[in-house]
Amino acid sequence: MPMPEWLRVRRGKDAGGRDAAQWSKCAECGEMLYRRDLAANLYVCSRCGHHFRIGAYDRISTIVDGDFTEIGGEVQVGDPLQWSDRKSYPVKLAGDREKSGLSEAVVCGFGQIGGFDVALGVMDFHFRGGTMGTVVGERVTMLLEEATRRHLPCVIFTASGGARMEEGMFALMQLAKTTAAVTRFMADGNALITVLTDPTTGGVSASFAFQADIILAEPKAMIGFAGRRVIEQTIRQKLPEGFQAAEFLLEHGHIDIVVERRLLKETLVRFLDYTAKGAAQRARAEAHA
Amino acid sequence: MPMPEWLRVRRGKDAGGRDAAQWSKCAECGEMLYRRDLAANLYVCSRCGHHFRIGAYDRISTIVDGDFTEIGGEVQVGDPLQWSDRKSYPVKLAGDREKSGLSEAVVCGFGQIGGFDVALGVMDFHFRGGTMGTVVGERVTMLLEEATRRHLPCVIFTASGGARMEEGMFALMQLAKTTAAVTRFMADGNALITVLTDPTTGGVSASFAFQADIILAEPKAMIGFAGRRVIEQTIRQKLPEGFQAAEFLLEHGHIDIVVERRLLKETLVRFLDYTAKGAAQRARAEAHA
Amino acid sequence: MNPFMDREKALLELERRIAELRTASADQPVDMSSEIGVLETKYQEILRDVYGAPTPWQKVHMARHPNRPTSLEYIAGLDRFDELHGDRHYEDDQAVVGGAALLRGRAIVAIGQQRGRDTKENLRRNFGMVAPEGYRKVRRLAHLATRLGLPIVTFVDTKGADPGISSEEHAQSEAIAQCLIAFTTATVPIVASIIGEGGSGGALALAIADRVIMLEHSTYSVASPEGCAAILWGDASKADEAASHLKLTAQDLRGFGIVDEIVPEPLGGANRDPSGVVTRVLEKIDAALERLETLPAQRLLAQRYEKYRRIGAWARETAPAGRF
Amino acid sequence: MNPFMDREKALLELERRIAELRTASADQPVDMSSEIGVLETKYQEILRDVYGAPTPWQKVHMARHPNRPTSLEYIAGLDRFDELHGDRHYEDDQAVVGGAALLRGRAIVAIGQQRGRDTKENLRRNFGMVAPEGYRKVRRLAHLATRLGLPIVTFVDTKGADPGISSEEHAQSEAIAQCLIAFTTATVPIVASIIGEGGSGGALALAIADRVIMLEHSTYSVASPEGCAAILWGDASKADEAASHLKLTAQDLRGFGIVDEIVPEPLGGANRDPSGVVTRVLEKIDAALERLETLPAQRLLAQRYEKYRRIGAWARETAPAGRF
Ligand SMILES: [Zn+2]
Ligand SMILES: [Zn+2]
Repeated sequence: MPMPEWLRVRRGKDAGGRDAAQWSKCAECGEMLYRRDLAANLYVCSRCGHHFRIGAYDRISTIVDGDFTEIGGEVQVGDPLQWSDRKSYPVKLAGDREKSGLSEAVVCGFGQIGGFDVALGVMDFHFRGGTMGTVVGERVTMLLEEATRRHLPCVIFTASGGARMEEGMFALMQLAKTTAAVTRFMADGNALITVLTDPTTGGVSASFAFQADIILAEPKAMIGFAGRRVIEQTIRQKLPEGFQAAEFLLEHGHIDIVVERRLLKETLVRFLDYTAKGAAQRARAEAHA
Repeated sequence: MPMPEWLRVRRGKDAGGRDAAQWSKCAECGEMLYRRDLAANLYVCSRCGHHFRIGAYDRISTIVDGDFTEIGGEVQVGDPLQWSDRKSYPVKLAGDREKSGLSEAVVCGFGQIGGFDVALGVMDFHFRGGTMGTVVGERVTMLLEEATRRHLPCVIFTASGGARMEEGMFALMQLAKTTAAVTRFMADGNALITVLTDPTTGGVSASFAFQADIILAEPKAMIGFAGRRVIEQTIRQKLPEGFQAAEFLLEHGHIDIVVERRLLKETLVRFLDYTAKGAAQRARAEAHA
Repeated sequence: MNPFMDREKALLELERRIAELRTASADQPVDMSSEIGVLETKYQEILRDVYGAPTPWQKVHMARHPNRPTSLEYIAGLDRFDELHGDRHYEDDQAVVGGAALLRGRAIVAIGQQRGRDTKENLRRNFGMVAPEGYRKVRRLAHLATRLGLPIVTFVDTKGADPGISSEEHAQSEAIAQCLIAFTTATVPIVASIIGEGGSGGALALAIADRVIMLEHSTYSVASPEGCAAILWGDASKADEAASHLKLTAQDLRGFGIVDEIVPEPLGGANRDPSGVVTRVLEKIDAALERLETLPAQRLLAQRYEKYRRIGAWARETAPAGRF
Repeated sequence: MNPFMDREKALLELERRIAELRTASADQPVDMSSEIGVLETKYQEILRDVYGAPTPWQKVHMARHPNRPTSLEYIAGLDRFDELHGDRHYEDDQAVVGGAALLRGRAIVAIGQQRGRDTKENLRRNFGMVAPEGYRKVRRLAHLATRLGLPIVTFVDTKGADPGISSEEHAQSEAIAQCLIAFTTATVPIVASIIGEGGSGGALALAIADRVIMLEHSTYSVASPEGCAAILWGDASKADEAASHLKLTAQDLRGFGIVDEIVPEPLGGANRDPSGVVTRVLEKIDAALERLETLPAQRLLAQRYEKYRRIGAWARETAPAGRF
């Protein structure tokens, strides 16, 4: 598909901060993939099907029909704890901004998917490991509040290492804030669909990721509350292969479907269709009241 | 406590249909117990604490403060399937009526417990094994509907072998009917408390028994969906001791508390007190609206 | 056990011979139409003889017939189906299948109990006996349907809820009881179809509905005939006797007002024309939804309440008024 | 590990000697008041020296002190408590204790995370780390409280949610996420008290509240100091450094507006006067409920929404209006 103008403007570099002319090695099968081909294949290994992590704007371009109107871009992070360890927090942020071309770990806005107007939030692991601080919390909340005003369904792609340490309790409180926004959004009869991508853990998995009406996940995405290392330290043994993979969660009944990336847009379109038809059906019935 | 007049009138014989002058053998420890003493001890073995099954009117007399106004007594069973196997269904019913002194497997009505007005339903295993047919379903529904009208909490003692075979699908449909009554009762903000006594299985356990706000059980009461024999036939092995006992359910998180019979009334009074206070607290808050 | 087995074999043998003759007559100029006619007449005779007026116990076996269309065949007849998995807590119980779907352009949630169509699938599907995790999946989907405004369409086909150890440990009673609440309070139309065996509370958990459709030779009962016989007479082998007592046929239940509508099956049962039966059932569901979809939620709930409120209320209805 | 250990031993030794002298002076006519006075002065000096201005890392150890009052001590201070058990599905998680209660005549639901007070209890209570079953018990009790009109009073004391295998298998994320929803939407007043350690989402699951009370030397943080150090620097032993970065003290959090109120502790920590501390906390809870109980449900919910909506919204608040 042709790269829309907004994406061309947004994307100086690809999600990993690398030039598109480079080669990438598949972490799963070791195949060397030309990044232009990889991008054309939605960042899925053409040999083994491994799903690479994908940048927020790349993701948006594979999902929305055309235009995408970003909101919350002006929300910029503070440094509430005046955090500084090896580097100061502002320096860390500046580095990630430079490397990823993103202003923060989530991009939120409005667009169409298969002709359906939606609110869309996309997290990006390349910015501070997709951790949720005040900006992520604020942008997601703004997205849900505006979606509530507009009576639109909301789709959120998660990718997160959890809450952001450098914002301390302000980060933890974003779980409460986004939960509040989710409850108002849902109480108003709107549908929330989340797509869990690799990895989705900690504060994000323990809030909006698992508060949705319908929960999709990408193949082999690592999804859980505690990180693998923490669990292994706790139980003092190695975890089995596939533990916390999307397929494991499906088998244990936690999520609705595992969807390959190439089928993701059409799957979302079908669910948006059910949602729209359901709302219309209800409205027709209530019209007889 | 002195036997109230309504109970004296109601109770020709004791729950097992036996004369009170007889001796009873404890099924648990083998002790021979004089039935008058046993009754005075709320039908609990004075030696080992085994809780005997107790008749509906005896139960009511141990729970209500004084008066008890029965409702639904005029609801009499039909024979919708014209059932007849070894005996006809009406003959079976007549036998149980004679033996138990009850008109059906549940007694419903209104009274006070610790000064709190309540709707009270008490099932009795001595009538058709406490099975739920149309009369049980109808009486429980009437009780809940009237409690809804009066805004009263409802306490139901269950004791049931499940749905009554001889009324076929009419019996099964009582699960739907009582569920409907429970949902209206609860939607109106009233509290439902159930006390599961030995045994509570099948259609009763799979409906109002487990739809309550608070679920109490008597010690060692057998509680489950499938009967022990059915499970053993399915899995082709003996079930462990204590499987489906109240204590087993408590450990597995199914019920709130196991309460000895001698503490049951005061426990109910405490919960009715919380319920009454909660309703008053809510009303005070809403008065500021 | 299966009272049809011998004569079903005879029918299969006749079918095979008729087909052989047809093939032969197509290949060569000899006219074999009279021979074929004779066999076909005999075939129809046996068919009527066997299936013309099946006893309740024979119906139980028709309802359990391995080739009788299962929930997945009905689901395959929908315009579109997106399966949704799991109870969000522990497991995705394969004995129940559910998801969002389109039926004649209408968006619905479809849920069906699924027995296996062979031994391997039967093990995976636990013979269609749903565990607490499955009923919790059903309840979750009923809530989803309510949230999204999607009518609920269920397909009932189970001997009963799973009676295993872990089902008791995981509160089977509570799971079913809460399912009953979910269906009673769902603010969307519900249409249930009894497509095979409807056994006890495990079936009812998917069958509280604004309209209940039942196939001509399906059964629906307070307990399986085997279970009933064991409970009453301590002898599961008297199941045939229990079957006739239980009034478990579609005709009985339509008469009682417990089932709203019967969908006819071909002579010999749904397994003789699965796609035709599936189509007819889906048409009935569609027609029911068409009528129900004009009811605002509050009217729908009031009507559902009254429907179940009436069942077995005869004594009360004739009792003197003003008792309280 | 515990930075107080040596000096706590010295304090205990002094306490023992003072007590001995007191006993001795009571038994015989010799006046030992000056010796006692000397020891007591020394004792108070060490106390101030050790605990006068504890560092964040020292506070972490005060919060974890084995004799610090736990949820059950606060619950014992209520007028009455009737424990309610279980998630209605699988288990009664002992790491969380909840039930109906009376506090100063008011009916409430009290819920607390419960660590063990000795090794045996720690095993049974899983060190206060709650599993999904426990969070589902909490959610159930929050729903019960809403149904019955009982304010919710919680006691937070956990390193964090249980990170074990079965907790992941049973959807720990979902359990916490749904707990957050239950507390956000509960139409009754909620007062949370951070009485020990408040670790991450596992603590927040009980701490979305209309009023948050925190003991002077409790801690409350986005992750345990050990966890934070492991996450940031791959080295849990740098926990003391993480502790000072995390701004996890009551004073910090009161300054941020994340905690509403601080309850003072005696010099040396709550473990030096458990019953006094319990009484003061319960008084604060009672006072908070007194103020909250005049709010109708809709105002209460709106106020709770705004409270959390504001946290971290600074950038937005200074952004130009009319963006959409
Ligand atoms: Zn590959
Ligand atoms: Zn005994």
